[in-house]
Amino acid sequence: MSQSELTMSTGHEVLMESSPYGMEKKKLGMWIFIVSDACTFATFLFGYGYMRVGSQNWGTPFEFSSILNGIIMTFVLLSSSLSMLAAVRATQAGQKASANKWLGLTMLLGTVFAILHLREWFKMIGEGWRLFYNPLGGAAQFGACFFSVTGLHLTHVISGVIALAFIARGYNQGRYDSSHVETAGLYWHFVDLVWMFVFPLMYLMNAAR
Amino acid sequence: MSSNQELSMGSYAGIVIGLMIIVGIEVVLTYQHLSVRTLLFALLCLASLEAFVGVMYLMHVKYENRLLFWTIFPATLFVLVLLNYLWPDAYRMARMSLGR
Amino acid sequence: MKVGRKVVALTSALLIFAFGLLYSGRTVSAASTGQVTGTVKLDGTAPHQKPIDMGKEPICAAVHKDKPVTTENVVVGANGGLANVVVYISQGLTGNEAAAPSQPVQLEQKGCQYLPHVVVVDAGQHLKIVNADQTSHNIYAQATKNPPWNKSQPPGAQPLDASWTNEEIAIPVKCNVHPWMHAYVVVVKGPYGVSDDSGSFKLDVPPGTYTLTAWHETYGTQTQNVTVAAGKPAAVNFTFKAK
Amino acid sequence: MHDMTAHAAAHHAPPQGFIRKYVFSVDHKVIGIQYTALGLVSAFIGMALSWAMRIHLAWPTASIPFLGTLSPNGAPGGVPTPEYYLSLMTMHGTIMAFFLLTAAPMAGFGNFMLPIHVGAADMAFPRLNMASFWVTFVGFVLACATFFIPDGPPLSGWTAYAPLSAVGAVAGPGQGWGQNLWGLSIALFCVASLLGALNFIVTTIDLRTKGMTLSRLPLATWAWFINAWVSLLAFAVLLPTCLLLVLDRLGGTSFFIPGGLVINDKMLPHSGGSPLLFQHLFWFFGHPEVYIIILPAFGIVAHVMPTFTRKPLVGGWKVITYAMAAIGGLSFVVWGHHMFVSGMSPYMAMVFSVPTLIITIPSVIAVLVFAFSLYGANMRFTTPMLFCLGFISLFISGGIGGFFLAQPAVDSYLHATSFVVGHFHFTMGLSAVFAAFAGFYYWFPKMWGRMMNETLGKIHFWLSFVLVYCVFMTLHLMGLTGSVRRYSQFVADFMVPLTPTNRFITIAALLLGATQFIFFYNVIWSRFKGPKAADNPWQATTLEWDTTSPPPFDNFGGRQMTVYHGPMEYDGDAFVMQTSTEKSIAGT
Amino acid sequence: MPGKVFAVVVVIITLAIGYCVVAHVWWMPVDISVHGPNIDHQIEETVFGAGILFIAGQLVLAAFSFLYGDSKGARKMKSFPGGAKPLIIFAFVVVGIEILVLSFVGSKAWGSVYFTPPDPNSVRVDVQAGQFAFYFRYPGSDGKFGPLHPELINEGSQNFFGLDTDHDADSKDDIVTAELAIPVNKPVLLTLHSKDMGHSFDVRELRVQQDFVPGIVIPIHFTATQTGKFEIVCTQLCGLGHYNMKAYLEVMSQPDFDNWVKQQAAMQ
Repeated sequence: MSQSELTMSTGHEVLMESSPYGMEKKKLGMWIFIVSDACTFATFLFGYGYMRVGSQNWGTPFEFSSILNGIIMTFVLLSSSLSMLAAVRATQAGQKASANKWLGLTMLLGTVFAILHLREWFKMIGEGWRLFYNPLGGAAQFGACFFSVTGLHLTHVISGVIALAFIARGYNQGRYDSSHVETAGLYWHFVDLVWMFVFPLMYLMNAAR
Repeated sequence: MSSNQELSMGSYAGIVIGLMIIVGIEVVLTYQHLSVRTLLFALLCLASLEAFVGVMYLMHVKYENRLLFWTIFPATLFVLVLLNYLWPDAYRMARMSLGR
Repeated sequence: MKVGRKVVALTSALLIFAFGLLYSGRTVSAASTGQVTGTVKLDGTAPHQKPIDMGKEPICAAVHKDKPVTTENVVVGANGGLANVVVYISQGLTGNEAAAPSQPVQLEQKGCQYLPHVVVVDAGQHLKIVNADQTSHNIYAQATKNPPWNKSQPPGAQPLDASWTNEEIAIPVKCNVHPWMHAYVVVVKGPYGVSDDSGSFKLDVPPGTYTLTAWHETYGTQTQNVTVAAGKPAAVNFTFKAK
Repeated sequence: MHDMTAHAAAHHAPPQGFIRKYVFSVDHKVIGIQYTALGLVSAFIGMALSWAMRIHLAWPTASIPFLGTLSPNGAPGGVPTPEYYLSLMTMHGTIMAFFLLTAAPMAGFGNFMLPIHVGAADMAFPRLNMASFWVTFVGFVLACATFFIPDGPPLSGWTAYAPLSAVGAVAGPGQGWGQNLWGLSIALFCVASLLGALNFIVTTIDLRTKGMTLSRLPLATWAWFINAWVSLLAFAVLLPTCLLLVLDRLGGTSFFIPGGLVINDKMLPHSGGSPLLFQHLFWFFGHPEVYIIILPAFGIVAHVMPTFTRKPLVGGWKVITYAMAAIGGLSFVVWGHHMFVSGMSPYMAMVFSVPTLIITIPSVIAVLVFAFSLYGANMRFTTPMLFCLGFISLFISGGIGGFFLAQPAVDSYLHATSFVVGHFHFTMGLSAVFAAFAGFYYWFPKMWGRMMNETLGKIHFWLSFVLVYCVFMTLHLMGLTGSVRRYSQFVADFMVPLTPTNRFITIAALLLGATQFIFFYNVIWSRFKGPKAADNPWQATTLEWDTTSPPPFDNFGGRQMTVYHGPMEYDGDAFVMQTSTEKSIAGT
Repeated sequence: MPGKVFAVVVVIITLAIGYCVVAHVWWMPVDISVHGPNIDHQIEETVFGAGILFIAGQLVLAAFSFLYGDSKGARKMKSFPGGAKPLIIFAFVVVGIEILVLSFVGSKAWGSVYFTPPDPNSVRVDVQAGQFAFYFRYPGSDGKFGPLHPELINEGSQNFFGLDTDHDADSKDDIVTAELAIPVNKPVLLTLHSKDMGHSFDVRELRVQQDFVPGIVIPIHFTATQTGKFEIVCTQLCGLGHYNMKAYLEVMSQPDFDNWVKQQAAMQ
């Protein structure tokens, strides 16, 4: 219920100070959420670093196959960012059909990422990895750090896909416009950029070299 | 609306491919038998570069109002820098532990 | 409709009869009690029991100033008799033993020590815990087969009450505030006997053949079979090897 | 600039039906009242807990009425056991610090007043605002539920230090499901505060009406804005800490539990964690938290005082706002002073001691601005004004303790003594609560449309002010003997002679608690029978006094609010409303 | 009228507090350690400095409240001469100086405890804090501490440290006591480790307070200058028995200490 709705109910223009950021309040809200979520991820990663420094036998358990899987997931997520950009461009240009196409592709790529990720999780769980058990004899903390950091990121990806679904449905029904899609795009790019830190710190640092 | 038409889709694709290339470099670096410390430093620098490019271009901060840049970056970096106060105690934990 | 009513009357009569039998059955066999007596010996020298330093709690240290207190893991009487051994029936219970005594067993905390060191209760029987010291104790019964039980008892508080339902041969009890305070609560079903300083114990058991098990906190358990005839006490002796 | 095209969303029509109007309402005023009510309920629960604690400390064998029935195994026969005393202390700290001191002044008054102060119809995201209240409410219910579960409430203090809080039920009574619920409750509170802070920031930036430039923002709004940034970054760190704690307890991980711990002769299946990580992450949030509690108090006093001194604050809006911003910024750099003696490396102690001393400078500037704004004033001694004066005196007394505890050498003696208890009760407990009282008495006419009774208010002030010094200054100075905090009984030889002092504190604390019922009665009576309040009972200048009390659904009845002046246009009995086009008389 | 009453009340309260502090109604116990005087000096200096700021602040508040009460006549407002600038200067200058002095002098006191290396031939005692009791371990005649095996800890048989006297040669002569005895005027080095929770080692008279952090060993060193029996209390919340977690520190002359150790060794 932004100011502009007020105009409709009271019939005359409500004059407001211009926002120093010069952007939709939805986008400003999303940016401030991104700042706080970045700090939350940072705390998880600092905890992981603290555990790793403090432990004697951390071990580097990831074979090249998991690293390859990680690379594919990263490329999937990056391309989903690209398709998200295209979707935003399409909604701003008002092309409903291509917007739906691109939004569908973004959601698909997001789901592929989630599936690849869960497949790897279950492979590791199959190998005996638990939240606090390291089948290779290394520090048992590895499972805790790995599953908690990637789990938080996976939750963000899945909730991102669900949010995109709602935004797409609302957009098709005309309730949402390009600013809503752009805000969802911001969230999606943020989730992608967090993966830019999670992938090297969690996968590459633990690659068996 | 904020003028985000500066970059064509083609250049966005170029940026995303650039990010993919950086990820490739990271992977190559991983298998270069560097010491853990230098590898970590390299990976963090590359990841920060990716994040910076991602925020500035993919998320339009470059074309938004200057104030947005000067709000989000100082706030986040403020917390990131201050969290580094943890490291002396992490090493203390490793050095003085009872070996368990 | 008439058949239904007849059936109801028949079953209720049967029920009353069965209940009556069950109830009377219990008291029928109380009269002819057999007895098992015996002694528990320790073969070898008892391990050195360390003296307890109660420096942390001056109230209790003052109580034991003249006679220093040692740990009670192995208590050996004058003639080598092993104390604190619980002898109970592990097999052969026929269910018509004497009913569990109703009045509660007392576990007293005096001079920052549990008296007695090993206390035996029947399943379902109540244990009365008294704090006779001027300092707070917390009674932590680390039961595994029963729910664990951890309560504090400030000085002068009214006695606490505890009871355990299923049999557990040794529930270690400790006080967190005074780490040297240790005791065992042994929850058994049926008759039991605890060996005193001289190592002798006594069980009241109806006639029949049973397997007796003797449990000690440090030396574990031993079993022996025994047949008890009415009116003639059967003698059973146990010997534990001192490692 | 804005995309002013008509939106298809349902327009801002006032809701019908009781549920929509009062329970699940998206109106910031209703949500503000809900938060304030939650704060009042937490205040009385916290006070009852502190009563039980104080009575137990003074007369350890006394049977406390109702406590025996409330929790038969925690306090058999009304006499709390040592672990139950620690649970009372833990829940007193948690409920007071989170659900009263963080929620009421910031989210309670802030939600009600911020949109009106900036001239908006509602918060930027009304549904998000409603969601953040109900998440806080669920957190509050979880926290109170810990009293009624078999495991009993947690006993590891509101700080919940690591192995005691992370190891699980084996750590002793209260550490079973009580601690899990505590962790979830605080995690939910973090989520709610993050959403609330986000709402405050966007509303203050984006929804200011015409003419309401940043320099004309009322000072309470400035405080809530700065506070929103501080809580945004601080709660963002407490949320993962709570998640890791719950993961440690339920997931079997050991982020905070090192290896080799033995409890009841059994080794724990944990290894690799560090309690210092928990302390760092908790206090990284912990110290900004105490400034999250005191900044709204600064804002409320800076907003209320000019109305009754009839002159602007010395230095205008700039000095106090920069001081608050400096405090907000520095609050992130000082958390180590909580850990001087708790195992942190001693070199870090110096690194944290200097900024802790430096943060006293903006605090002193703020106090000086408040004190010297009284110079040459023509003070009207209404209840809000008295509470503001009380705030200044209490904050000076509280701030002095900071000089001691900021130095590692002195802290090595005074750490974890009742000196610290006195210090944080003065700053967090009393100054914040006196400012909240000032805000409550000041905005009651606007929130409920009725005037509160002045004589009852004054009695409440004078009794509270004197008793507060009796209770907490005695506790503060008693700490110099080294009497340790968080003890459920005084058995140590050097603390037994302090029993008469403790009895004095308890009696004063009971009287102090009783005086709060005068306030409670005043609130209930005035709410229904108080005299009708005019639109501007205090002749104040800010926007909330420019509309009816209580304000209509869209705050200004559709009028276009245009602001021409700053918030402090006072000169004796003359004053200029922010929206009036007259010439400014105080040059702000 | 209320302004004058408020001023009087504040003045009375300030004087009462000033009296309580100056007359040492509640004050630190006499110090018995070498580094203690530094800390006492630091506390007294802070009391003096902060006390002046406290009294000045309260009296200024009382004065303004007394002078500028609600006079019915519409008096002309006076604003503070010079606006906020002098206040800011005062804050930066006065509080700034106080900060420099306190942090500079303070660092010397702090350094004397934590940055000066322990005396090599000081009496070494290993201190273990566990749920609700301190236990102390002396190296015994061989001067070496045996290794610790937490899995062997068995309170029932008084094996509090988890010593394996059968296999470890060094553990055979280690002496475990519930009381900390140290010789007077000799440097003592304690190594603090915790068995289960976070605890704290606090002796008021020694002006020493250091937490036990489970997982790491923290060394602290001091020298006692007076004989007597002092109380060691735990100041870090560690569970239900926290209020009763104490032990006694006995400072003895060297001969007394030697035969105390012999006597404890006999009781092992």
